[in-house]
Amino acid sequence: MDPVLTALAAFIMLTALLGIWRIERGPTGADRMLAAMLFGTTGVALALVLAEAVGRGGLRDAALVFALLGALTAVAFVKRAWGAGD
Amino acid sequence: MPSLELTVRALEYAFYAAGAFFFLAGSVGLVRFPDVYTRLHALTKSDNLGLGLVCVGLAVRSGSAIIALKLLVIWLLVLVAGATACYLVAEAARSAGVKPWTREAQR
Amino acid sequence: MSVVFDILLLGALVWIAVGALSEMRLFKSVVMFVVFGLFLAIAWVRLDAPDVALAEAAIGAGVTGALMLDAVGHLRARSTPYPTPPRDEDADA
Amino acid sequence: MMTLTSLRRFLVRWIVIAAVWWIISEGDGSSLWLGALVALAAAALSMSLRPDGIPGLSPLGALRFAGYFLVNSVLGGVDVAMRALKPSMPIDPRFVSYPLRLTDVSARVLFANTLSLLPGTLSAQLSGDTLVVHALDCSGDVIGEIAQVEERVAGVFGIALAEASGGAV
Repeated sequence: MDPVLTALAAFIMLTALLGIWRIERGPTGADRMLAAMLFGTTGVALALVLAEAVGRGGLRDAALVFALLGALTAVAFVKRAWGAGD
Repeated sequence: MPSLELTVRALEYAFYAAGAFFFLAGSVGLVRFPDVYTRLHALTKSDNLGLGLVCVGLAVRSGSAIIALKLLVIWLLVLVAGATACYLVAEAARSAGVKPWTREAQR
Repeated sequence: MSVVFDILLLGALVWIAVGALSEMRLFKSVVMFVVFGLFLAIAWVRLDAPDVALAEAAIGAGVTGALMLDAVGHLRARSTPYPTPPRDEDADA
Repeated sequence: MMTLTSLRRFLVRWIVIAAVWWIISEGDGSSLWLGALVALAAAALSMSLRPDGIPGLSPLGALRFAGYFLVNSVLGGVDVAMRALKPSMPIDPRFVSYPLRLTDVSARVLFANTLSLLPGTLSAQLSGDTLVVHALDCSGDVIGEIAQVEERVAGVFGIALAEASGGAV
């Protein structure tokens, strides 16, 4: 594996972990949802970088699914589970 | 021609570095900004730009037109999904009565 | 370098799993679960198994996460004015 | 009864969706027959969801808009990144009500989504003819900037902007 790509993936992973702090703190459900959206975007980037690093094109399709997932959870959230209490 | 190859390499790495910078800025914004709405600003703009730059870097690396197109399609999908999700969350927060943070209220 | 990435990924997985299981507030727990699904999918990507990663992201994090969010919404709608449980005597009357 | 225009619309959608399939399969020709079938179903579904097309989409306007969008979304990212990273965090956020001049639904959706990606603005609520925008820094001429974006979006669809029903707030 290309060390530069691996370092890039590790760095993106670190920035994503900052989002967990936001899930812990809240204070509203919308704030926690933001962290889930953050993981959607960083997940796409990670999948694309790893696909290039291991030289497997099929992994790029996983990135497509990540992209869809962020929107899907956001819709489920606003349709059903919204409550400012948590 | 090794010098040309080196230039392309440097260009690719520059895109990665810029993309990583914007991912970091988005996460810092998510942690530092004071309310849902401002955090949404950081998330939608900064992270989408970071992903775009990483995609450009990867497209330069792959050197194939069809893969570059595919990366473009993925980026556009993330843009549309991100902007829509951002609108939905902002609207939900507004109608649930989440108060926006203002500078005056802090003084 | 890839060892660093793997350790980060494994640490995050365990941390999020513990967080999701030990959290009392349901909504926060579900968000943790969705995030866990995303990281697990990344782990499958790292293990060079793109099809498992696809399934995990779509079914594990996506559909299951949406269903759980839905369930949280239903629970909240029901729990606000909590109905008194019917007693045995009432069943005969 | 399928009219000639809706048949044409259907064919255009089929071709566009099949082209996206071809790109996603990374130019692999062997699965194209399956892609064509799926694209056919997707085009039929899209026709049943949205039978009327997009009014007067102009390719030149769309291309010009793409360039404008690319430059400004980079500026938007830089702007918000600087605000997030500066220790003093120079933000002064506020909600702004903007009376929409666009009337077409697709144009409004494009406008609202574009605003969320441009510097300093975020669409928060679309109710009736008013778009509530969250501005990250309201010291400048926010309304003027939003109006400029709206004109750009109108250019994509080749439509003239109607007069706003009320003054900007």
